[in-house]
Amino acid sequence: MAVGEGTHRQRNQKGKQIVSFSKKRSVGAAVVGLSLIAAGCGGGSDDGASTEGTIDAGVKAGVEDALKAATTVAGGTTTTAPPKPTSMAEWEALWAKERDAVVKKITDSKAAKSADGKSFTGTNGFVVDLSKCPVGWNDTEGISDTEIKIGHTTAQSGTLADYGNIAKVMQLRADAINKAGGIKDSTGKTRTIKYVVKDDGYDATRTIPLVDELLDSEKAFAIITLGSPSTMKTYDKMNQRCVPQPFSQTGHPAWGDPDGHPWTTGQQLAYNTEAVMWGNFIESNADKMAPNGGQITVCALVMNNDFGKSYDAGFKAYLAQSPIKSRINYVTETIEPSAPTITDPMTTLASKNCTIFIAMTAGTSCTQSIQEAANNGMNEKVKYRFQPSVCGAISFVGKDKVGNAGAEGWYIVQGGVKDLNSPGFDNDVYIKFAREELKANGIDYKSSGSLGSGYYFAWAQEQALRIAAALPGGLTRTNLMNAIRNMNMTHPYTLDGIKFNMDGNKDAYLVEGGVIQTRDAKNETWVDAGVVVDLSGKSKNCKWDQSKGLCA
Amino acid sequence: MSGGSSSGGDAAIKPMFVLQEGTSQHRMYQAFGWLCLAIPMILAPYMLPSFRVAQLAQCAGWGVAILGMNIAIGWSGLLSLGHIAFCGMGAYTTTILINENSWDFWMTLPVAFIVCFIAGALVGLPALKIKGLYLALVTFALAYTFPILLKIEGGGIARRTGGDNGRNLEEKLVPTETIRKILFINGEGTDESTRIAVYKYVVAVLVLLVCFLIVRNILKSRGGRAMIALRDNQIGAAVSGVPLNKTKVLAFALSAAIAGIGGSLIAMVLDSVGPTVFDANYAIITLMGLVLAGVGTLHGAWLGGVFVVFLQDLAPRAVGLIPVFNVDVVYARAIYGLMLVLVAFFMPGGVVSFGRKWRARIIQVQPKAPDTSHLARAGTGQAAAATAAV
Amino acid sequence: MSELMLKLSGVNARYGAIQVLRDVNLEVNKGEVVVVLGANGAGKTTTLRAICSMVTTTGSIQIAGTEVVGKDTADIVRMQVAHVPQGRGTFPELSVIDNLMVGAYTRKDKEVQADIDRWMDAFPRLRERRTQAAGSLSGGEQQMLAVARAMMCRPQLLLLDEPSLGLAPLIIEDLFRRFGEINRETGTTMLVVEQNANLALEIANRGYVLEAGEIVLQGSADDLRTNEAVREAYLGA
Amino acid sequence: MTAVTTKSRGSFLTWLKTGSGILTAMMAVIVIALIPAIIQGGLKLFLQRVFDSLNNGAVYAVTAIALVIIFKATTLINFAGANIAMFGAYVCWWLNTSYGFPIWIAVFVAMGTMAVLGSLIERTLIRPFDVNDHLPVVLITFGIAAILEAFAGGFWGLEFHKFPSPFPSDPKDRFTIAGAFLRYETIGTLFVMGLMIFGIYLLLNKTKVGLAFRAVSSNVESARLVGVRTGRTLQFGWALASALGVLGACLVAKQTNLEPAFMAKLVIFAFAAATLGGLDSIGGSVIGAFIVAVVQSMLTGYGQEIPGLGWLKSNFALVLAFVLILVVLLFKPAGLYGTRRIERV
Repeated sequence: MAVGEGTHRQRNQKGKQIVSFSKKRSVGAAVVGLSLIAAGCGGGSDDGASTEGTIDAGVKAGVEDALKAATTVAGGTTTTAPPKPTSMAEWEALWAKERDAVVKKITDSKAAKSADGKSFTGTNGFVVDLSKCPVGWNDTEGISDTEIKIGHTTAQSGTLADYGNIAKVMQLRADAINKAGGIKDSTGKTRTIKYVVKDDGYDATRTIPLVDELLDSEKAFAIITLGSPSTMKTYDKMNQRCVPQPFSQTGHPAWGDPDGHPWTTGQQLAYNTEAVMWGNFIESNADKMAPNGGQITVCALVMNNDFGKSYDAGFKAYLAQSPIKSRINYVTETIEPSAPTITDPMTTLASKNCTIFIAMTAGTSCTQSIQEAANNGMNEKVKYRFQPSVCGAISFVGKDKVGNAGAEGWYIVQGGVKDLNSPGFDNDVYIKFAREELKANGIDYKSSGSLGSGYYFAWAQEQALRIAAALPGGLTRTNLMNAIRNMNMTHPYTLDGIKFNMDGNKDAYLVEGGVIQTRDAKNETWVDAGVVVDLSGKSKNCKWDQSKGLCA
Repeated sequence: MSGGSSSGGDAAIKPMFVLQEGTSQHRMYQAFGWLCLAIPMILAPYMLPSFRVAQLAQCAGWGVAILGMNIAIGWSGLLSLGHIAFCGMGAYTTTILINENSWDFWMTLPVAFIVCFIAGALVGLPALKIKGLYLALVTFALAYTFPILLKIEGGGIARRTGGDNGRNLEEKLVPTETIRKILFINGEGTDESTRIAVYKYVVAVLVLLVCFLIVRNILKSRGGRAMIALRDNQIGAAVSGVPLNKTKVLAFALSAAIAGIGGSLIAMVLDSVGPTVFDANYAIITLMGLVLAGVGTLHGAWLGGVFVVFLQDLAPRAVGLIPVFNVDVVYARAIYGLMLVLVAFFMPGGVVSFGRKWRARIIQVQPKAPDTSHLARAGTGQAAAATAAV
Repeated sequence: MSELMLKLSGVNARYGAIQVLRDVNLEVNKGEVVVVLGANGAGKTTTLRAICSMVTTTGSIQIAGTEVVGKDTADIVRMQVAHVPQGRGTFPELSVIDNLMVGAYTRKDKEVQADIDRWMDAFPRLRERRTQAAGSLSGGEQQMLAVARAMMCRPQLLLLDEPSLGLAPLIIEDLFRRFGEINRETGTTMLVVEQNANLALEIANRGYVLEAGEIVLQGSADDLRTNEAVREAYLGA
Repeated sequence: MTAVTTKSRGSFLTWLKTGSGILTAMMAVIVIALIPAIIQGGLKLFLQRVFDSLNNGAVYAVTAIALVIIFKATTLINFAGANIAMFGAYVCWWLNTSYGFPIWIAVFVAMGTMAVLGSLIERTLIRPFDVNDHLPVVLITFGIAAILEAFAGGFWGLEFHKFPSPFPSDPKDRFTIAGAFLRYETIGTLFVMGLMIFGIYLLLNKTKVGLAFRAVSSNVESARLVGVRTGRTLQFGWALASALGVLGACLVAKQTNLEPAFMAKLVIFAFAAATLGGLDSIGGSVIGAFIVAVVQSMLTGYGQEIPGLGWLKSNFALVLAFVLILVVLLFKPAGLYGTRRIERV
């Protein structure tokens, strides 16, 4: 009877094929889009301001800066689509090239530990004070001459045990990498990857001792955690112990804090960034939604957990600085993650004459909100209905879920990620490769939405290790973090046009882009409704303040 | 171990030794029992890896919580499934006082005790009217409700509690130089995390010991006897002058307060609190810990916490050891469930009374005065006792 | 000597660790009314419970020549043994009619309805309250219901446990008169456990005295009535 | 259904203290408090909320009935009931999607399967224990719940599935009454609930096994003494409750989606309903279910319109149900229509 655990499904980010759009349109839209999104982003990471109903001066300044920046840069950034690899070999070649570029960038910046070993100066402001690390701390702990030991706490039991499939895929990828020769080090060694996976049942109480075990007994080189609560409750310790916590499997904005938590990074589109995209969409389409400066009612179904609240706060912050905020009327209804049905709140929202409906929910509620909207007449009355990125996967809107009819016409911000299960990606090289690899290992790729997430995380892990190993000094903890914080690559699992990059302390988020799409029921796919927006480097770093529940 | 417990009058089996209560042999035997408990407890932090020490500290925290639950469930016959909420209140009291008011951990304990005592009394008042399994269901609903209440936006509640993510303790419990010397944790080769783990363990076990002694003395007192009388025979107790309502409310409040102390310890050990630590899931897990260890036994507290922490920790590992096929870890929960069923079958009354039964075959202590075997009797056997009255 | 209905020989019974009956020997002939006297806690109730296999028992208990120790209660009841337990043992949530229906649970014949009518004739109060829940009946009415319910299985052997408990004297007298009638009319063998020795001995043929789980005395009703010890202990003389 | 109600004679105040009195008073208070919001919201919204309450109420009721049946038989709360029902729903879904069984056939087969499992559980895991010693049995039911959850996840995966509705469930399958939608599914669920109650009534009152069941739930000792095989009767109770639980789960799974925890999420509302109505009263628990549903729909729906209560959103549904139970139990410790027998626990 494990109830009460929040039904986060935040890692199930999957996208759909983007239909390529006309260059002309994209440029124009990108100008508007980027500027406003960038503006909102400042707000997004400072949601306290909105809750008090005032606009923070800093946010305002950020808006103006971003507007200026956008007009000059936008034209150049969004139009150059790189040539798409047509085979895995081409992909590999591309990645090798990109890795070399990262290695060169880092080497050129002369990133290195200080002579006394008390600090590490990375690239673009990334500095780690090693003197605060525990006595006896070792930059190469967890790696032997032949093996890299990486700890991983995940949910393999309990209600959210499906997430355990991520670890399964990561193991499978590691086996393949090891078989193909492992990770080659600049010092000449060749090492295999070894994951030590521990089950925490998505229960942070259990994560804490498991992380201790991985730190103290397993002496893992790095430790990956899953879920916001588990990561939040261990990231202080991981940073005090100076052990990498790379690619945390959660979308909380707090993982973008290279000053306070240099050893922790996320990999997903932060929830509040997505909220900014909704806000931007509303602003750009305001006159279509409510002609002649009419009022716009935005109705949101907010899940009462970290995930839903991040969306809610991010969106409120965006509205607070929006130039059309006087026209927007924001109505919310809150549900518990453990609510069995959502008929009542949906009836309440349906009675509010909504112009736009946004489901800030995850898990079963994705399907339920689609179903209820179809049942209670919202589908006919509300033209703009949004699902959050985490609900985009076919496991939520596919044929065997709510059927095509139900999801037709819904909008979504695709969190920049492809969908392993979607027939829309049948011709994608990497998706094909992933499906075949799963099949060769006796796994049905349709059996779980988390399998795709596994590829998403495993790829990043592999590349980061390869870059770090190629750096002067070979694979070390500091090199790994510096490698991640300077990654600039083409992720085969993100949508075309979404960058996968960080830049020292300047840009602390790997994925900051997405695209607004609508559901095409006939072809069982999501199609473009906006443009691919990439906000790379636009999100402010986030020093999370627990006592306020927002970025400081 | 504290003696005075002849187990259930299993007259058929002759014990190998018979001790008279109060004799020097008996005292030696008691001392031996305590040593058997103390030696591993003292050695454990120095022998085990630090994450295990941290787990043991967590065990002690849950042990205190279970000791508190036992006052209500085991000794007062108030079947509460909602004590996890009081644990949570204690934990959050400690966390908020430390984070927002920069209090010392030790100073937060009395406050947690008082807060939970008052909360327990408030919940205990309706419990006067609500009985039996109704009480169980209402308190279970409390366990479901508590995490929702933590997330209320109004009144700054969600801000103070950290909402869904919970909060990390800002001031952590770090041993002073003197304490380091006393505990021998300043040696070469031990790192700071190990030292802190050992210190936390010592703190948690000390608090557990103090709570254990408090509860033991309460049980021996007039009030404690009134409580037990109430459990065994309400009408009989009322007739012999036990103030029914007062005793019930006090018992419930006290049990809540001790559970709250347990919560404070858990917050201290984990360095964090969150709604998922104090939810219905843990209400069930702690109840399992209590029943597995032994309802209505004082010594259940040492063991109950161990079950709470290690059952969950070991079940998934056990699945990995199954040699056949490649059993999915999903089945860890099945092993967990199976163990519950097995223990209910083969160790009725919990591990403590199971141990007593075996001990009775070797050693029996003959009570000197009218005995206190009701303290030792495991399980809620009152109903069976009632039918046995011819 | 007439046919033996019930024979207990060397019966021991225990509740967990507590031994309640020690080597009890007791006989009831067919058609007889036998009373068991004894103080509180002497083991009277346990004797009846042992017969119905409701308590751990060793020794031998024969009902109409069949050994029943170790048998299931339900099977013993199917040998047409009815037991009116202490405190009536009605089904408080069930209506009077349903209580009577349950009484006939083991029967498969078609005369159940006729029997219900018969016992409602015998106890007219029950007819008045036929649709009421048994729990709402007065103590006397409930005892009548309990007896009627027991008779519904057409017992050869009726075990009555303290039928007078908690009833007003007038009602008790009436009740015992009924027992006598039932015994005469239907020939039902009865084993009555009773503290009210006066009344019990009036309808009984024979009696036993139980003390601390052991039979200490037995004899005909008249013998017991005149026995000095019995008079002192149970007849209040 | 079997609640002992003494005819209330005399004043209004005496009536007010009965279950129905408290119920009426409670509903009156709620309605009066909400009148301004209801008027403001209009008839259409009000009707829609009524229909929502009917839908939720029926769902809670069918789940609560399964609980009550086991409680009546054994005075035990079956914490595994939710997961037995969940497992049955999986069996039904599996038969329907993988083997093409028509949905209703699949439902009946699943009910039968789980009835067998339920009676096996009773025979092997529950019967060896003393009924009066609650804790070990509570523990065992928790254990069974965990095992079933693990196996459901192991067999059918942890991702949720769409459950085939046993009723016409297209968005257009609804009546429109004054602008509000009454879905065929709601009517179907209510109808099945009615059938279920009627069926249970017939089974308990018109059959021998029903008589035995009522006898056992009223007085186990006496039931044995009239020759009822109590063990088999309890087994029957478990089988019946398991089958009904599966039926309930199959009715609701369309709305909740199928996942290993879906019934565990729902069962707390069923607990609330049963506690409110009286754990040993089937009729009471059905009424309790509708009260919980009405409170949920109306109080959270209209409550937030009342000035100052803007925070009273739908996440408070469970909290409100909890407060409601507390209030009711303070006046009626055995629930609105329960009997006080339970206090002997």
